[in-house]
Amino acid sequence: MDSATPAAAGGFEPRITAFVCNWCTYTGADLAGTSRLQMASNVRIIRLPCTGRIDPMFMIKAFERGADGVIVSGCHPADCHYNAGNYHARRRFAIFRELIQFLGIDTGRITFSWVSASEGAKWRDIVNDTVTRVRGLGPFTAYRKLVVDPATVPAAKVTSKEVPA
Amino acid sequence: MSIGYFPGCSLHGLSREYDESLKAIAPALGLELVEVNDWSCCGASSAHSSSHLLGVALPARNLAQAEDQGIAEVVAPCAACYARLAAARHEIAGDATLAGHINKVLARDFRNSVKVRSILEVMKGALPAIGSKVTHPLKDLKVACYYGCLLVRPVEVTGGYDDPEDPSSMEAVCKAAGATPVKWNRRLDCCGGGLSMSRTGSVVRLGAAILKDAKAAGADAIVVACPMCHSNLDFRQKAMAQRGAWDGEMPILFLTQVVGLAMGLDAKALGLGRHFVRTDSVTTRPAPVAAGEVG
Amino acid sequence: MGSHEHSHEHSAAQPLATRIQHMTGLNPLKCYQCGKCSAGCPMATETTTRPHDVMRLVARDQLDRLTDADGLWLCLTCETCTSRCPNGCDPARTMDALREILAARTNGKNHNAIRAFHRSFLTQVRNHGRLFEMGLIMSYKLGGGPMFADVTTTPSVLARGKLGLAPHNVKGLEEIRRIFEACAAQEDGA
Amino acid sequence: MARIGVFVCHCGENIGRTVDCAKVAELCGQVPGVVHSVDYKYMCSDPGQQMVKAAIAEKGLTGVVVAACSPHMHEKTFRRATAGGGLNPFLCEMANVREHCSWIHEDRDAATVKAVDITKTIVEKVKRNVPLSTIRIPVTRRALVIGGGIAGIQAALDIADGGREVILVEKDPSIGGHMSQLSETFPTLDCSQCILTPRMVEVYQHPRIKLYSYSEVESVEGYIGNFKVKIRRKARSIDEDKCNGCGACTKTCPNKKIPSEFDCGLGKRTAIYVPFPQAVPNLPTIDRAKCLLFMNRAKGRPDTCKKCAEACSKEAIDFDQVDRFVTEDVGAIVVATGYQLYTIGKDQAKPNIKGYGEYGYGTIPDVIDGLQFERLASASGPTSGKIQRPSDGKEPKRIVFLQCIGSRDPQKGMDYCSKICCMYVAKHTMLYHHKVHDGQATVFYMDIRAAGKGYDEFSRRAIEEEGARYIRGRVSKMWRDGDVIKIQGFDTLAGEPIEMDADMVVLATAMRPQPGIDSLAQKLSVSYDQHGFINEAHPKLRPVETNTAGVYVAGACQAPRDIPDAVAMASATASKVLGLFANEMLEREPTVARVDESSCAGCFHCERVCAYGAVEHKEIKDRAGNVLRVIAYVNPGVCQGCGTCQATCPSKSVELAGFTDEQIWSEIQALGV
Ligand SMILES: Cc1cc2nc3c(=O)[nH]c(=O)nc-3n(C[C@H](O)[C@H](O)[C@H](O)COP(=O)(O)OP(=O)(O)OC[C@H]3O[C@@H](n4cnc5c(N)ncnc54)[C@H](O)[C@@H]3O)c2cc1C
Ligand SMILES: Cc1cc2nc3c(=O)[nH]c(=O)nc-3n(C[C@H](O)[C@H](O)[C@H](O)COP(=O)(O)OP(=O)(O)OC[C@H]3O[C@@H](n4cnc5c(N)ncnc54)[C@H](O)[C@@H]3O)c2cc1C
Ligand code: SF4
Ligand code: SF4
Ligand code: SF4
Ligand code: SF4
Ligand code: SF4
Ligand code: SF4
Ligand code: SF4
Ligand code: SF4
Repeated sequence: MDSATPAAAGGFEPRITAFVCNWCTYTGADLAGTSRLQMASNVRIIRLPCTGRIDPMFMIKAFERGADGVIVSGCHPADCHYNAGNYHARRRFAIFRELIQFLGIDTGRITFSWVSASEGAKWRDIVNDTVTRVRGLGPFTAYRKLVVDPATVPAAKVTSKEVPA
Repeated sequence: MSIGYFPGCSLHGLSREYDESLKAIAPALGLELVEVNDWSCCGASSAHSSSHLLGVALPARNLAQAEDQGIAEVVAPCAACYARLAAARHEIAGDATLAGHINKVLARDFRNSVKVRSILEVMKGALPAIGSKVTHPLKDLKVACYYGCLLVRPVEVTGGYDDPEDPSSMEAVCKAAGATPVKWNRRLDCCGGGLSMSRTGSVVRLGAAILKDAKAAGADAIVVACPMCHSNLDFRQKAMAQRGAWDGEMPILFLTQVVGLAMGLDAKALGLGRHFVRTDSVTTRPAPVAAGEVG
Repeated sequence: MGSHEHSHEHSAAQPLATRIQHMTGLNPLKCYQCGKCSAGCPMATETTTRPHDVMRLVARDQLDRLTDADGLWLCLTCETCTSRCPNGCDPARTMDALREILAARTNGKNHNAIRAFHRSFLTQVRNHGRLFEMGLIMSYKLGGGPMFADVTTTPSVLARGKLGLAPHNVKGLEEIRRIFEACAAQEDGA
Repeated sequence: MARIGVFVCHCGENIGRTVDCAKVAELCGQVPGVVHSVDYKYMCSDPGQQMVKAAIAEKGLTGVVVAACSPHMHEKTFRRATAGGGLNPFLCEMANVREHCSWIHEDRDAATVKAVDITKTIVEKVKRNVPLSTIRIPVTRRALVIGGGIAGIQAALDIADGGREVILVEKDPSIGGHMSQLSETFPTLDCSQCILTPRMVEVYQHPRIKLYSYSEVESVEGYIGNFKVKIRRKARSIDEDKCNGCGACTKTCPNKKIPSEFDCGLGKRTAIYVPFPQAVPNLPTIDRAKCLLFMNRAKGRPDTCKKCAEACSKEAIDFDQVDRFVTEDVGAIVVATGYQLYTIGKDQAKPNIKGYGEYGYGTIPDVIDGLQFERLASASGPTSGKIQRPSDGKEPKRIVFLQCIGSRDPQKGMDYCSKICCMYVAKHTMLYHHKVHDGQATVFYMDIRAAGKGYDEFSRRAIEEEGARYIRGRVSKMWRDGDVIKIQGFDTLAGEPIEMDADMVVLATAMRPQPGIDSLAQKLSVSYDQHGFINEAHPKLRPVETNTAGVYVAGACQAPRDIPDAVAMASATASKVLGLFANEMLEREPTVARVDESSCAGCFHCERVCAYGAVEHKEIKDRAGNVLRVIAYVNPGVCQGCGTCQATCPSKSVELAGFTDEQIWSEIQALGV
């Protein structure tokens, strides 16, 4: 296929989708670029304003569309451009972790991290580590089982639980 | 309350009066001392100066003995033993790899469940009991409470039962015994500790400074809670005098002896006769002990 | 990231600071040479290598110079330096680690009296499980320690019932020996 | 049907070296909906931008994708070009094939494949973009300044001189802040009061400055250009309109032994007091915690004293005054709440700050802090400028200064450097030597940090010409021996321990933010660091803005600052505020959330997660005016566009413009096999 990552000498090359916030991690990834930090080319970034915007369904969808791994990265806890968006995201992901295990996805396929705008090198390390780890886990083939109708997924329940009463 | 008891080598040797006096007052304080079965040396400063692992493993063996005995917490009256046991517990708790090594070395399943208490911590807990048992308050006795190094620091190891730079528990116990703690400056300075045998000159220098400061502050006696402090300050006064560093006679009392005296216990039972510097000036005071009982 | 590695394995090529960090979990490079440790060290007037000098030599990778450092062997392990260090450097623990590294080295001055004391002490513990004070004094002298300066007072010690004449052996001596052997094996494997 | 144009940039060699740009253009041209796909050497150049404009016109594009550098670099450029071509600018997006691709990979094939992927995701997104228009909101052109230290004073004056109204809120009875307590100031040694008081008076008399002293900000609502601020005017127990400041009341007050805050406890004041002679406003305040009458009232006893009221000929004293509230509308807020010093004592507000037991936890009376020394050295101070030690009033002949107390000390205090203490210690040694000719000042320091115009020269002068003795090393312990203070230190340069006697010791303690800064910051939705200092929006490029639009920061509440820094920041905030106020309306990016009124269930989960309070309640009524439902409404002026509400909404009824679910799903879709 046109967009397949070239498999290195027959080896398996994972496809990783990254959901990152605009202010910290996206900018940190920009910095990695400006600093010419070389890293694995398996990651595709989807830019969002804030990790608070990330709906767990995005990750399910990414797996369903053939991703072998997912990275979610935003600002450090006290650093959120939007004050608290990442805080809500964190709580949401804690519950999401249980959900993906329930769905039979190895949690090793998902990396949650914080990368600030000044942490280009950390971004490179996260990219490389994730690619290595997911490469070890092999291709994710269970995704067909995942084909879910977004409307029926308990995303609502998942997200509403974390709302402070 | 039943509590594990780790006497350590000194309390069976050079400082047996500490052991005697502690055992003498324990019932009155409601303490039941359960000696750790077949305890062995904590390794003192020699073990951890030679091998970190040995410095942890030797105390850990004793904690493991206590654990097997079903002891929840153990008191080590010697400040050095206390420091070694508490440090071992602290390090093992914070380091899973080390915990693994220790389990291998000990060849038993050690859960590191035994809490380590210093004598001060235990006596502080028994303050109400002490207060109620004092029959011969040590009125007019001015004491300099000497903590030395390892009783209250470092806080990471002690858990902060007392302030490391401005402690107060020993003063509180002495006050409960009716004595008057003086304000002085060298109560946290080191007495020379482990160099006692190998480098007498240092011990003389450090000890004399402590004695002089206590004297200047008007103390009649120095109170300690460590056998090493005791021998460096008591036994070494003669050497200090020989070297011209000190010319007084300052009685050095164990905290347990102070409490025992205030409870009206016999000076002999408290092992006061075993000291090098005579303690008559304290024991013959009219108030605390009936005349004729001094041995 | 995460918890520090505790490892007794280090290669000689590693900088000393890194070696120490592996052993203690603390980064000696945090030391900014403020001297507060040495200011409070009770032995600072008697030594030429004070705790902050030790930290400096570690940072500069000068293991050879540390071999002769008197401060390492005269340290009272009183923890004054450690409890007052603004950076949590723990010079006392760093010195433990250095003594451990240097235990294998016998060249240099490195304060044989004190090392002899430690050796005698540990021999006692190894053989009896507990400290046998009479035995300690004797073996210490035989092992190279200076004549016990206060040997004249020994009889008075005995008179006060303070020194036992016969060693008291612990029942679990087997285990004690195993501990010593296992620790030695670990060091050798390093 | 979408008609997308793709423009692939070479960035000279920057992209072209590792990415086959022509191939990318070719492959992207095959994507359904792409009607134009080209590559070019420098897209941001004038000809490059012209290509975009021309293609919009010629090919009738409905969307533009520029595959080039990061949107943080040139999104604005290409959105402007798109608008220039007659298309809504929000129909243009950038695919980042430089920072996120060509610069971080070497393998040309892999990089090219990845560049295609990146561009295709953005193509899919742009297909679903809708025209948006920037949001215009009106601006209330008045400013609020919180804190009346030199920073707040300067900001207020500059804004007011720029023609806008200012509300200045100061929590204490007088403005002036810490600068009013200083004696002489480095690096020029001019008298602090002499340069400060004219500015204080200017504030008081300025027709466009409204001063609320003895007042605090209660709550803040709204957003840039439109804040509503509720201010608590604490009961002074004085009718400000009647009082003429004659001072008769303070003279009669019998409770005269209260440690004066202004004199840092070295002087005394009465229960009804004016903190210092030059106070602005020059009105007394009754300290109710210390006034005999109020102390009696608290115990349920009848009023007694009333001496002050009897002395007042203006009947200005009002024992029954209560806190009052005023609400002010402002368009911008400047935070200038300054600092406090690390306390010498044992008790510290935060658990990680431990105090210094080795220095006696502040029990030695002749160990003081820097501000106390300022008061001793000040001509208007409790000793009329004579250096006398607190314990017995003797002139100290041996004075020792310890630097970095609580600073650069992760174990007991703060890990940061307080930045100004090296300078004020040098100043203190000079002031001391000027006043005590036969005295000797000694300083224990670790480094001398004197980076400023004339600063190093100043500290060198203290050593070389005025004879201050500097010893490099920290002190381990201090204790009192008779009436001298024993100091146990180490000279790391000479390599030897030092034991030294001193008659007085001055600790250069760390600068920390004011207490209560966290609750104020929360009211303002601005972030602060772990120490409580307000965070600037960008450490280099936006140093006086905060992460909340319309809120600015000046002075020592942002980090340790000296007076020149504080004033420079204050003037910078004023220029930002005046810039904001230059327009009647404000333009904002349209990245805001919108609620679908038909499906919103009114659960208000969105309201709970919104950090900005952007979600309001809206009533849906029938014709008769009966409320049918209450649903959420996002105020576009307040919404900052984080999207947290959208990810939280159980019924997917709120959507963030520019980042809709549909857009993101399509991006994920585009990455699929
Ligand atoms: C010992 C010492 C000596 C110094 N010497 C010099 C010198 O020689 N030269 C020099 O340049 N700098 C010197 N400084 C530094 C100088 O004091 C500061 O740079 C300056 O005072 C900072 O001004 P500011 O307005 O930011 O803060 P501050 O002076 O602290 O003023 C803040 C004001 O805000 C008020 N406030 C606080 N919280 C609130 C609230 N919630 N609501 C309303 N009001 C509030 C306070 O009451 C105060 O009036 C010295 C500092 C010290 C400690
Ligand atoms: C090696 C080095 C590393 C640095 N690293 C950092 C760093 O990591 N972080 C940091 O914050 N700072 C750093 N700096 C400092 C930083 O470079 C300066 O703070 C900053 O560039 C100052 O900006 P400026 O606009 O004041 O002056 P400049 O950058 O010097 O700009 C002045 C401009 O004015 C023009 N000009 C001069 N005279 C005239 C005239 N008569 N008429 C018209 N135009 C004129 C000049 O051509 C120039 O374009 C570094 C400096 C150096 C030397
Ligand atoms: S106190 Fe700590 S930081 Fe200071 S010199 Fe000693 S080890 Fe280094
Ligand atoms: S532990 Fe050793 S180095 Fe540290 S202060 Fe005590 S004697 Fe000095
Ligand atoms: S648009 Fe960006 S990538 Fe292209 S030439 Fe300009 S800076 Fe370089
Ligand atoms: S309250 Fe009355 S007496 Fe006091 S200053 Fe004002 S006018 Fe004068
Ligand atoms: S009522 Fe009395 S105590 Fe209170 S302020 Fe007035 S004069 Fe002072
Ligand atoms: S400015 Fe000087 S005294 Fe103050 S913290 Fe920094 S280095 Fe220490
Ligand atoms: S979370 Fe959704 S449904 Fe609930 S009030 Fe907000 S927009 Fe409406
Ligand atoms: S997008 Fe963010 S700021 Fe806007 S309403 Fe939703 S949660 Fe609040």
